[in-house]
Amino acid sequence: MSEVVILGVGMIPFGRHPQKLLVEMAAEAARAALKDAAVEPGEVGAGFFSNGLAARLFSDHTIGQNVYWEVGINRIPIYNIENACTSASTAFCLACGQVAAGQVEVAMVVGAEKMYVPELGLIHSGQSELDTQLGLVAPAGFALRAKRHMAEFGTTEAQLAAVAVKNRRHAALNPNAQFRDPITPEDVLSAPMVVDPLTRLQCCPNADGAAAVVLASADFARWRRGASRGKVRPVDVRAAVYCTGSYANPQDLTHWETDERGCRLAYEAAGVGPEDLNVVECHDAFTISEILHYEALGLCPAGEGGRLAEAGETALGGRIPVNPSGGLLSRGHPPGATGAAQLCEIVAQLRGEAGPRQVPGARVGLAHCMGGDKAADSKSCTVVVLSV
Amino acid sequence: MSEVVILGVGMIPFGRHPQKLLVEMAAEAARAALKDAAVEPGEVGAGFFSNGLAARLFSDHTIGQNVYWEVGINRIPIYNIENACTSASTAFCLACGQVAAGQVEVAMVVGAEKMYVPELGLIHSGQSELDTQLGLVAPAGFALRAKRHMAEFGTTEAQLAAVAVKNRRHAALNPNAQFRDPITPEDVLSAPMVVDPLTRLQCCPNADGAAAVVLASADFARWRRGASRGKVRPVDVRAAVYCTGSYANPQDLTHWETDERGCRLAYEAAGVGPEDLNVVECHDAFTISEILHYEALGLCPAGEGGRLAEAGETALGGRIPVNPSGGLLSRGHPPGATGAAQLCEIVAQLRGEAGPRQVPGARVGLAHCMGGDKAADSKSCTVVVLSV
Amino acid sequence: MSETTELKHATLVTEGIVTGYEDGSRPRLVGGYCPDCARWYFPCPSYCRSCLEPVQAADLGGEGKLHAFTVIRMRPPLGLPQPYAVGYVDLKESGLRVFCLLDPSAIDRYRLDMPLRLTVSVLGHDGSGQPCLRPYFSPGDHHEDAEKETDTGGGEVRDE
Amino acid sequence: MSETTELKHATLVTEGIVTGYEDGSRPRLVGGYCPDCARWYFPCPSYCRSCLEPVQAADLGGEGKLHAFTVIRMRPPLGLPQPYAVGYVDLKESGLRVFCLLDPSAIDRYRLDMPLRLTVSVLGHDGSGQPCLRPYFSPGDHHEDAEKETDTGGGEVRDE
Ligand SMILES: [Zn+2]
Ligand SMILES: [Zn+2]
Repeated sequence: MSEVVILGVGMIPFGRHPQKLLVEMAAEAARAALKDAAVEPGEVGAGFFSNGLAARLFSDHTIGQNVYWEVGINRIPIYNIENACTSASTAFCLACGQVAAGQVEVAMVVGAEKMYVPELGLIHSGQSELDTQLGLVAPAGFALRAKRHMAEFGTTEAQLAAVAVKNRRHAALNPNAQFRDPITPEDVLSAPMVVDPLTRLQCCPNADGAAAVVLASADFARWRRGASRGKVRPVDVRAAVYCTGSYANPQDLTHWETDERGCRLAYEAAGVGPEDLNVVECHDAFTISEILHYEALGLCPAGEGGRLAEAGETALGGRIPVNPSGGLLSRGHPPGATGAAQLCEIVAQLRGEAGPRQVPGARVGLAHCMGGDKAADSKSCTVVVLSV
Repeated sequence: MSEVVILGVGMIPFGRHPQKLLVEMAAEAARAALKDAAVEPGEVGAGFFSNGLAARLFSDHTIGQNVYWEVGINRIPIYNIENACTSASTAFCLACGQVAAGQVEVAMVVGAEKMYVPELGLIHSGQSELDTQLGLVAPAGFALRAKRHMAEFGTTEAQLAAVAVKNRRHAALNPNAQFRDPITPEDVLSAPMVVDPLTRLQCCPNADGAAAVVLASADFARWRRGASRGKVRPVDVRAAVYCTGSYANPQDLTHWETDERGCRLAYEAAGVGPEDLNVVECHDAFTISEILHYEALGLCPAGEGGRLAEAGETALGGRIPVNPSGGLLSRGHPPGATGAAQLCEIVAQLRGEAGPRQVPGARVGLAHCMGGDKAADSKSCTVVVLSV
Repeated sequence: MSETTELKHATLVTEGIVTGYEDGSRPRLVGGYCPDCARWYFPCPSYCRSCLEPVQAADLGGEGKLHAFTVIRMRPPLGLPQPYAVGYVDLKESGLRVFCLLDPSAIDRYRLDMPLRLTVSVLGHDGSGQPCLRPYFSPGDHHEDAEKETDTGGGEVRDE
Repeated sequence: MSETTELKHATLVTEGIVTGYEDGSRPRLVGGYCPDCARWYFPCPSYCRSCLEPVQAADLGGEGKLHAFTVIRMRPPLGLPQPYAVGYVDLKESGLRVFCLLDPSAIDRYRLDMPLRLTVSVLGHDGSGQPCLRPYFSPGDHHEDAEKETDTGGGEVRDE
């Protein structure tokens, strides 16, 4: 996979965009990514569009073609991908595969979601699923994991809160994040309880948002870099792994087997280990998620995730900064866009363009995403390793 | 693309399945395809699931993982693809690409749709689209084309009706078709008018349905054929092309530029021409569609599609049988499944297993699908060429 | 006057796609134009599809020629009348071919290539049951229209 | 007796997932079992995930042990009470770990590894507002239950 690079990224600030249609938000991010990549619309050979909710909320479908035509891209294959929280990162894995195979020289991923509408309702795993009919709302699956982790490893509420406080501190440095005002551990713990032990400030907020990534073959990037504008700053894709759940029964709730497998496969593909990482964006849908992902990623031993957060090792300035963007918890979580926004952040970090939240000298970064609850397992896990 | 084969296909009869959930229908088709291919669940390296409407109708999402796990397939990448009427064939193109690139040895496509529910409403191009808000329901775009075709080429209502009558005659021979009772031209023309000049019997009916395809590398097929069961009857994939609209303005309504481009690209990739085809499944969403597709496929000159149908050349026993399955018009059209059902038919024909509707000695077949109205163009066109 | 009252209480089907209807002047479609690329658009996109720069809003006029038409007799969406008519219209100034509603009261009068003139009026609802202003084309050209306006002594109140 | 009346008018959340609740006998979960592969399932799938052959419906009993629990305090879906409780339960006979509702009236009594017993009763609605029968686990084991039945002179009417 060393032959695939990211040429450009673009996103719009996550938050409330009541005046913008989904397609408009997506087009804005797509245009930004094309300009960042210095790629013309006619050079894109395949387009991937990811979204999770627009069919249900707006009765819209086959949206990708509309989005790409808004930035002058037509005729080429456009793929509409849905995969819960990993919609955009799954699209990215598909796109990488086509570029790596030489099927296209330049591909593009655009992800978008519009959530601030009255019709949203509760997020669940699918209305026809028995678990949903038995009351399994999204935060509950994570809360159950938190309770087991606390019971088995002594993880504390203060440790959970530390994740939310850290990510908010990071978000204050990111103009694209939705919530940027600092919060204290007390704020987190005294916020309304959503599902024990997760308070509102431990659950990622909804958001309207869009983000886009332009990929290319390394050959194309070299040619472009030589032939033209000097603005080209490619970032190497070292691994782009997507796997789904094992759904084994019984599941151990203190980790997702799928999460560990995805991380392991990505490290193998990239030829790196956790000790090589300089910066990580991970799927902190809830505070407990980030703690479990530390462990799956091998940033600490099993059971030590809470203490890692509390010690500040995953904060900017710490040993391995996680979610310098503010993460889902403070940037907000539009499922169709999140996976691409994570890539935007890692690319900015590896280019040294992350401004006040820059991890100094970052050379290797990882973007991790998970989505969908099924049989006490996760339906999907994507792990992308990038380097310069 | 000569290195990709279809190893197995499976589908359930299209029609009304009120007692079956979407996932159950899909799993039934998937199981049939696996058994037909003599492939074990654990041998499948990537799974694609296509559906168009379940998010809107049932608030279900990320369904592919549920479907594949119902047939014992987990851990591998599962992609959820939506692309209007071409959902399944687009998924097939993606799957072909991964097999052709050597990224997986065996891949699978499952498409399913459940439409016979009160919530269905009218089919349109997306509720947020201006054309939809201005009253563009799906049949209207085709009716406008019919009117231009009649005006410019003298196509007649009798010629339109001939398509519906022929496809119903074919459907009588296909136990998987929804409507199998013969109809006369008079039946067609005296049926209630939907959109001038298209009567109800010229519009494809809704259906509940599911269909599945197992693909593999030719190497895998050879190994399997040698090593084992003799039951393996691979069909070669000569081309699998997917392209999207040009949306040029003004559009010529008597043909889709996208349709012609898709067919041309497929012929080039397959190294065949229309004269080499023995059997075709095409996207006869409406009678006029089949006539226009004849022309795009080069089965007759531009403007001659109506006369081709009337002359019986595209009927079983004619020069080039089109839609021996009964087509969308009589099999029914569940968008998530149609593209895969077309492949089921072509595979049956090329294997010589189509029973009373067999095209004798068929060696080269083509499956053509189109979907989505946008700017008087089509959002997608897929063309797959198979041979034995 | 009843139509004028309706106009005030109904919302436009999509903001920004028509002008000249609120004040009794001539209704016209609003699209986009990129002067650098000399390209017209309807509806107005966020960016020019050639150069990706923002486009200018552009008056596309209210006159066109009927390229194709049909009558929709099925159960109509959005509270539209049963039957209702739609077509593709070639706009006079820009040459764009656009999909549009046709005046449902003139269903028997449509002929290919006939001149058409834009109206904006309440036609159907907005999906939540509220009356909705939609643009639609009616038979007739600018010349006819001008005569009519002269007849009624000006363009302020029109009841076609 | 009012609960019995309710039972008759409410629909089960998903057909076929419980038995023994209609006739006053002991409510039990119904899953699937493949004798060839010796694999248990809940809910019952169309096919065994090992051999792809149809599975037998299997009585999974009504007893389990609480593996994890939590209390949902947000606005509840499906007409469930606010707050309500859910958990993962390790079923006694099959060893399956299943997600299930917990008795909302016992929110303060849940402890990890405590024995639980299945109830089927009206809890919430079915999404269209109709009362819905849902299985849920309550604190208590078979032994306790047996004593109670003895106390009340039989299992016909139970009001926990
Ligand atoms: Zn321009
Ligand atoms: Zn078995």
